[in-house]
Amino acid sequence: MNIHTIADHLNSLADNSDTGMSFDCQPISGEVDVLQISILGREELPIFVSVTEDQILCISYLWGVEEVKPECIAPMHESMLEMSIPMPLSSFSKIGDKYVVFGALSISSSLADVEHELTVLSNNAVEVIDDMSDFLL
Amino acid sequence: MNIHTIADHLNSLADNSDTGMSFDCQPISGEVDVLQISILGREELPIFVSVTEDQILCISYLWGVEEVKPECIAPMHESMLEMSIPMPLSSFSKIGDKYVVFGALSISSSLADVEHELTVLSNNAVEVIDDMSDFLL
Amino acid sequence: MSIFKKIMTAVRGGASEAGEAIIDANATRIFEQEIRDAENHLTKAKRDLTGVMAEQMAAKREVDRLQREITEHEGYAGQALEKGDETLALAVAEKIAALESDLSAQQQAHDSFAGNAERLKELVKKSERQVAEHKRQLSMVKTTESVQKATSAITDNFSSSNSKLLSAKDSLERIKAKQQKFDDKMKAAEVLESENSDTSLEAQLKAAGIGNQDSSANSVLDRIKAKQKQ
Amino acid sequence: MSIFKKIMTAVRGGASEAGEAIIDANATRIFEQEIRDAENHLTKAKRDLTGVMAEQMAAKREVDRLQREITEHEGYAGQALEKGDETLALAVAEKIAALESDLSAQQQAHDSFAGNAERLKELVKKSERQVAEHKRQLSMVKTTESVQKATSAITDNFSSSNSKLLSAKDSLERIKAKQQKFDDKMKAAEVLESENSDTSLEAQLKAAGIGNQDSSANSVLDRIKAKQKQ
Repeated sequence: MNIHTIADHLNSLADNSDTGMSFDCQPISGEVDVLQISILGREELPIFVSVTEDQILCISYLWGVEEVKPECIAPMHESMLEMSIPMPLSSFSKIGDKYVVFGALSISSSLADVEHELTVLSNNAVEVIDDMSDFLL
Repeated sequence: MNIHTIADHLNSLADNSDTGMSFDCQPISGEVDVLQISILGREELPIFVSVTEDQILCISYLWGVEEVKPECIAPMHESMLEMSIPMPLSSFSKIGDKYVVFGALSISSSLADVEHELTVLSNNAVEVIDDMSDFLL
Repeated sequence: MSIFKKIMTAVRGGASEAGEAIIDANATRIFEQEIRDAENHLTKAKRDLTGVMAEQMAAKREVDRLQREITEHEGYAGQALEKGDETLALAVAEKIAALESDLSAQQQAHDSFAGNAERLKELVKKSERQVAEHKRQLSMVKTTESVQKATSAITDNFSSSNSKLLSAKDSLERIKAKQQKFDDKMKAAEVLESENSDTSLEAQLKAAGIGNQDSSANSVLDRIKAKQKQ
Repeated sequence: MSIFKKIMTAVRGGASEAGEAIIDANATRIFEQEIRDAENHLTKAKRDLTGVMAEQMAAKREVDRLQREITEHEGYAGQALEKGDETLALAVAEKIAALESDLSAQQQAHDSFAGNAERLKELVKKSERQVAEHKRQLSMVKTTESVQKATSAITDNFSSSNSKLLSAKDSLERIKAKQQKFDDKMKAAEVLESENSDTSLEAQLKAAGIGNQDSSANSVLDRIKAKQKQ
């Protein structure tokens, strides 16, 4: 499994995805291969996929530290930790000064698993932004 | 997949586990079935497994809020969120007043996947306690 | 309130309210019924889409056939005019006019089916997204409830077993001590093993008749005699 | 410093030090070599264990055989004594003494193999735990490095594309607006569809000769005549 297999699969889905979502994949070059995945109608919240030796990492960036009301950082962190189990297939994390939701799949996952993960991750991201927006400036 | 299948498998492993760990399973009765899994030599840090309609949840309790130095709560939360991606197969969460590391597997996972998850989760838990003990009283 | 916010509120309640449902059992049943309804709706939309696409293809075939027939009859009318047979030409023209009216109707039907198919495709995709979204939300509710019930069972089991709750640091210390003890035991076993190998060698020497013979033929015979006297 | 602490320190460094390795490439190679060594060690320990267990079983068979033979010869010695043939009895007793010496050596060898097998089993398990633990740690290092490099690639790509970074709230607002627009479009298409159905009916009526006939035979004939004059 590498990002090109994933891109080929998602691009070939067209109307045949089981999740009703249309994907558009764009590789980003750099020291590691990253795939930028846009979902039709949600282009503002792309998902970035990278593949390591043992896992497929799918990351959706939520917001930067600077978008959070300073007095809300502590309750937000606590809510993120509390929602970590209920939120399916994804967890919260902080990368540098950005908050993200991410999902990690085994390298041996099927393409259907990857598609399912991306769909749920995107839904999680949209819902998290909607429901945690009280913490944001 | 239910907790009894998991218990039967782990108990039958004896010396034949690929991970060198010996498991002892004990069901806990309640409104939902929970399996308490002890690992030989690590009985103080059992893993609790429960099965929902779509996932297998494996939880290891780390410590209670009352064990954390009050001034360390904020940096601890931040470290947990930061370590969430690097930590393989597990994430941090907070259940009530307890911090945990947990892993969620698809209900269609193999017994070998479950065994691998439990091993990595246990190693994660031991390492987290060791390396985050500066935050603790 | 959204499901996510309800769950945030519920988990914040903590272990003390573990028994409390995030959405009551009745609401869960309604939620599950909604998912089944949406799935039925999806199945129906997919069946409708298949039907409409079949009609669209049939209309397309009819349009093609009418166009071919019109072209053909235009040829006949031209030939009749060339022969100066205006009456025949007019009869053919009447046929063409009827075919053209037919064609226009079929073309409109085709366009209507195509538009309908497009709309149904979007509807199918929207329903698929909704079913996936509802399932995700129901999974959140069920997971949260399961974790709360499991926590409650674990807590009850722990209090009834009267075991002393260790701090994380104490647990780690004990685990490390056990690990050390295990490593020491392994090292001791290794030493013992190498000693055993020596003993084994000694035993082999003895078997080869080298060194002390502790079991002489006479003592064996005495033993057998003593047994017989019993 | 433990791998976990190194990673905690590295991720705290943030995007600004994205290029910096958590453990340098050389250290990673050493780490990977350690895993391969541990795996080789494990394979060797497993092979040794198989060998020792085979020897243990062979020794057990030999112990059993010697015990049977001793019992048998004790019987012969008893019979010789009953017949008053002390010389023969002593010869058999010499044989028994030799067998017993053999048995003692084999029993000691067996116990030694058994102890060794037990120790090797523990060693195999310990090595398996170590390999799993090293792999877990290497996975942490590689994942962290991969995330840092991916973040760096995404950031570079973003700055080079000159796109304006939206806030989460703005992104959500736009997504919701697009959703609304899509829903409106679907509703409009539905309305249009039902209108089209009416048009289609009208077209069908026309085809059946009911209502206005907009294509008369004469105009068709005029069109064909005009074509011929070209």
